[in-house]
Amino acid sequence: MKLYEFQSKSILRTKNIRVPRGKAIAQGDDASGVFQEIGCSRCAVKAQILAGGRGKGGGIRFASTPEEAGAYAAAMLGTRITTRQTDQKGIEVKHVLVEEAISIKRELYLAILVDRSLRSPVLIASAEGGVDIEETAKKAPDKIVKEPVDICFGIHPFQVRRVLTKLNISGIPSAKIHNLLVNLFHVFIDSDCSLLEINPFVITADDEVCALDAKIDIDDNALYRHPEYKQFIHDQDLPPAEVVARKYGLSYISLDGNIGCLVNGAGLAMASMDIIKLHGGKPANFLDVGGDASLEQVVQALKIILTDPKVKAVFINIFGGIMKCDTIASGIIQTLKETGIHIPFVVRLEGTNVDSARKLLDDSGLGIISAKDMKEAARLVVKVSE
Amino acid sequence: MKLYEFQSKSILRTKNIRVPRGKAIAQGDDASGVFQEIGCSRCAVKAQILAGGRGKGGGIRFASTPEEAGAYAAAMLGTRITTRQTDQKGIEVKHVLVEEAISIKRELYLAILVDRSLRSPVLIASAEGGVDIEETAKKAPDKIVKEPVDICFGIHPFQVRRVLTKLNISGIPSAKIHNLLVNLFHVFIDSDCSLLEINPFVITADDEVCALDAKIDIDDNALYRHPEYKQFIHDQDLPPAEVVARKYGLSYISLDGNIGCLVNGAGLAMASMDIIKLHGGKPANFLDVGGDASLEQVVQALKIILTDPKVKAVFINIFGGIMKCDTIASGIIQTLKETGIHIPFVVRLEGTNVDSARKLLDDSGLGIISAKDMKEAARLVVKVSE
Amino acid sequence: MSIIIHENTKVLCQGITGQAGSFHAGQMLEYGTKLVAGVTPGKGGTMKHGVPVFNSVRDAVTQFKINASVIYVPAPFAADAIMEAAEAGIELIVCITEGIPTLDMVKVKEYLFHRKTRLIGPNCPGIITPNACKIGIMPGYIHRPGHVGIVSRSGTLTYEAVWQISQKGMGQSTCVGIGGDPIVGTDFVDVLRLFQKDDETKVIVLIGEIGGGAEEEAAEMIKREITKPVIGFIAGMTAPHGKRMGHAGAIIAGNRGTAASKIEALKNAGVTIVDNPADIGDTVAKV
Amino acid sequence: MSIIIHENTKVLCQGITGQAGSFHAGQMLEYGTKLVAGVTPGKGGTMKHGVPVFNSVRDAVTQFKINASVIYVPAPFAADAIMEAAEAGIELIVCITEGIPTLDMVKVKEYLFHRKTRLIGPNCPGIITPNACKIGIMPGYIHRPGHVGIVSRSGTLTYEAVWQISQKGMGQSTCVGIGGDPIVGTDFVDVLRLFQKDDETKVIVLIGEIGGGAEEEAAEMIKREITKPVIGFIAGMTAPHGKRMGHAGAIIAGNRGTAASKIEALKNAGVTIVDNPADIGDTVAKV
Repeated sequence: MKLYEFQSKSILRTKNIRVPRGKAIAQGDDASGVFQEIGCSRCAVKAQILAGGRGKGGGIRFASTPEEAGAYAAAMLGTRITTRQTDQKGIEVKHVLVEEAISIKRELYLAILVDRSLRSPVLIASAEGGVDIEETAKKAPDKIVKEPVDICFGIHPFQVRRVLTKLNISGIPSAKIHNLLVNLFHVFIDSDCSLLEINPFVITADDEVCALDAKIDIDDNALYRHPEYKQFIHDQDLPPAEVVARKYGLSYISLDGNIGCLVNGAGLAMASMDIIKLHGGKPANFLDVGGDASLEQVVQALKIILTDPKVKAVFINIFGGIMKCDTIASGIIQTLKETGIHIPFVVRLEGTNVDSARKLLDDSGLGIISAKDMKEAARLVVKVSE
Repeated sequence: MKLYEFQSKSILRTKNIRVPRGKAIAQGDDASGVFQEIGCSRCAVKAQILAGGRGKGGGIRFASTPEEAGAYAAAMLGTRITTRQTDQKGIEVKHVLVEEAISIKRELYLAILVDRSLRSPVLIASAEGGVDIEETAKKAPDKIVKEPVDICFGIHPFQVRRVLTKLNISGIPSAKIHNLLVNLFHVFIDSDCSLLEINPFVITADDEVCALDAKIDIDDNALYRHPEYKQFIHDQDLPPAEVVARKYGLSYISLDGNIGCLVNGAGLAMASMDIIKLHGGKPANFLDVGGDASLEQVVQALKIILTDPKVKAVFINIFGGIMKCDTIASGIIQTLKETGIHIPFVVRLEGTNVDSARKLLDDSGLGIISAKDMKEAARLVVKVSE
Repeated sequence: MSIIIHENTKVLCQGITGQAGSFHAGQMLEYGTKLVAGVTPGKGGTMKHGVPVFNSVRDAVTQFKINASVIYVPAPFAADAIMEAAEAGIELIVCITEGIPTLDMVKVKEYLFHRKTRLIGPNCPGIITPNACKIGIMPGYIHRPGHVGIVSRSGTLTYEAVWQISQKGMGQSTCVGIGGDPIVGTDFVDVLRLFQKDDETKVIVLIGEIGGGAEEEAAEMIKREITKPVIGFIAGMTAPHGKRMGHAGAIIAGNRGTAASKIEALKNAGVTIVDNPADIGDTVAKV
Repeated sequence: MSIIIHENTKVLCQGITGQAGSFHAGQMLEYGTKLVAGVTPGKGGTMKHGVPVFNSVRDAVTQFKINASVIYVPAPFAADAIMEAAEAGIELIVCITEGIPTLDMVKVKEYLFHRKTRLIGPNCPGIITPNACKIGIMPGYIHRPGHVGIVSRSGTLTYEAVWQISQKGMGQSTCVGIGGDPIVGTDFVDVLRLFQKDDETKVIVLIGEIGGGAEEEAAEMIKREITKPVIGFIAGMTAPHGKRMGHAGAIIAGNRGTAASKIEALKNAGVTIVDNPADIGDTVAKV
């Protein structure tokens, strides 16, 4: 789960990591009041969207008066911002963060995430913070510091010294950065982050260290042990279909094509999309019902697919292990009966309880097309979708 | 540093471990007021001394009225309690803990300490709590559960299940004990305990779990990172000589004999006491000036020894490594000149800067006896002490 | 011969009384797996499918010689179950459970680091040596004994490959589903090395997918060490970009992680790449 | 021959610019130890005793081949210094620092567990192979090359033993001060095993003290593995009982920890026990 900047910063605050004083507001809230509350001469007004690059998209403005703050916030809220990380429609701004503007001496980059190869959290830092960090990583990889973080003992002081040396930081801020790194790792572990990125993280004019921006992803698999993030889940700005999918534990991503896909297992789901494309079709979605879907999950998954007006045919590709094929068959039959929707269904079943499943489909009289293998299924579904 | 029960319990409270409601009072405080404040029908009045076995020594009484609580507290404060763990003089009671009396369903024993052999913290638990735990350990060792605790990840749930099974605990209290064990380990680590003992730890009549007594030792070497325990250090009820010794980083223990000992290194200090006894003498103290004593430390160490009226002769046994022999020599000369005390000094020096040290002593004209080796030194000092 | 498991492998099932555990314990027994005991805390002393259930792994290993444990316990308890099995000295742990938090797996890997236990999974279908031992959730009937070693990050896609191979009249030496999570106990490289040494395995099929760098690492290792023919398929060639892990993710990934980079690396290592997932069986048949 | 260190051991000194570090670095150089570099964070680029100082161990090892590091940094920073040296791949670490918190050492042991680094100490005098290499704080002049291997938990008491042996005209193969803390990197058993294998070592002297069970463990191992004569001394026969670690301490200690239990265990293992600490040299001479 990706968190908004203001949510990420609220987590940082709980671990004594300094962030600019500020407050997030929504439509109808008083931005100029927040400006006055903060009580400084200049504020940043920042659109809260779950995509990078908003600065260039007009999503960050600086206000010197309460009125200005109010005007900028009003102009942002409810509009859509397009950046290089969004699609062309952009993302609607539902929250705006109003916070003190900080006098910056240096901008740096800091992140912690799990490195799959090292099987360990890793700290990434660079003396060159800001939007062009990926460029830096490509052109001058030696300017990027990577330190694996000991899952048992955290960041060792000798590692912190190494990072500070490479970032060329000494004097007053170094002890503060030391503490910051230790605290960041605590946030990472305690909040089950999959990503914690501070970009930029700044040394202020008065030698304080401050997280000017913050991006946290929480490991979805760990949400069960974080009831404190329930509110954040509620704030997620997901398309309605994905909200339903999430509710029923389905992995669903909407795409541009016209063939609805329901597959068990992410690998087979991707392979199913690949084979549809190889046969000249276009998938309307990625949908993995998971390893052990219940009848209800299958029905809900099919309903999500059928709700998409682009869908002209449905491709069901199941190779059952834990998943029982007869559950899929029952789900198909129940959904078609309930919704009364009649578009072509091409079904390919194999694995646990496949015989009873095939019988169910054949006996249903719903005209469901059974394919004997994946290639045939792909060929058939592309044909009926045209 | 051993903590009093009330201090230990205050630490447990910070980690959400339940202890009886109560308050420690000193001479002049109002025990009956505390009884009323707690607001229950029966209170325990417990003498706070750093020695076990106080129950049998009259150090725990139960009061049913504020007046009774006041009377018991008044009777304890300022008196000396003798137990099997104290010497005959006993220990003066300077604090009394007044706390709610708890209805007990079961008494258990729990402790965490570092097991040298395993090089790991270890959890010890027994279904038979109370004063006779050491007897249980000897007679029925299978009733004692030992689980090494992972320094990285704490007590694993599978270990907790194992402990609960062995203690024959199930139902409501088991989840609570699970939390308790996790929290106890956090106390142990976060407070740098060398011992954390809860005896008894009880399951109450209403299936709560509660630490009825608590004994914490803090690793002295780790006190530097616990400014929060400064108050506890101040409360330590040490003999004046030990207070001075601690202040100057000396390891000093007063004994019954008449030969004052100043040695560098704990091993050599013990060996020096052994050899004095082998030659028929009796050491007045154990004193290790440490590996790298300064002139001031040496002078203070000698003053502590000379302050002891039993001391009839002083045995100085130094084999210098980091410790420089000339520092010892200068310390002896300075102390003798400052105090003007003239009892026989038998000095045996070897190691770093030994030649200049011997010259200093010889030139001092203070009649200091130099011995060529440890055996001669022991023989001489026993002789002059008689 | 086969790798990792064989017909005398004695198996324990952790979570045997749960819904999935119970179902698949039954399936494994039916397949002929020597499943000798189960564990469910609090259910010790009962029986399931004629197999005794214990409260803890340690209780089970004191009663039975056990070589492997298969784990079906729910995600919040799975890391603990793995560590419990490792602590009890079990040499092979197959963790089927999906949805284990990544940091739990970081801890598990650290815990296993200086132990001799091999972990397969989590979030994997398990491991099977056809007609000898099945530890996991794969449908048994699709497998045939033979000479193709299969290693895969995917679950159902592996069944697909197995099925195609069996349909062509060939069979498998051992099939290992290493699991699709960011952190897994046994990776491609480990399994490839075992297949290389295994006389029974004549051809190796590697099934990867987009994300991470496991396939690229495998490619480097294949180039250096593997002399047997390897056939590869990478799922996700047409997939949209997955969720971006900020700049940091891009920095860590470098040039790895896409289907193109994986296919290039594998081709470069001499692996025969299958483009159409329906052609895996055909391609193996042609070797 | 000798154990652990020899005349070509290249040594790094962590904390070389501190008071103790600087003094003993000078002493080691004077003794002939091949001290090639020092480390003090923030002092990189300077020189001490003609030896270059680096900001970090990693910086030092990229410039010099280093076999061992001796640590003189203050207690609050010592555990980190040990781990820094281990991370840089140094094979032998000798930690002189006393007063390191016990839990820091528990962490250090865990950190070193799956690394090939050997730690000696902390709170120890170090290790010396006379006339070849001295790593530590022992006064060099008391040692003579010879055939007595000494291993000891004590500092100054070791010098005493060395001195007595040298005064008798004998010498030492290697002397190892394992340190007096509850948790040490290398214990009696490790060193005894090395002495047993070392041709140069003909007699072993073991110096223990009350507390803990290291001497009892050594006794068990001597009985099984050591064929060379061992002379033992245990300090603290007349010492009053130390601080009681509650009931738990007694439960963990069991019947171990007293001078009597240690002496009995060692005698039982065939060790010649010296009663008077002044008689160590005489007893060795009689073997």
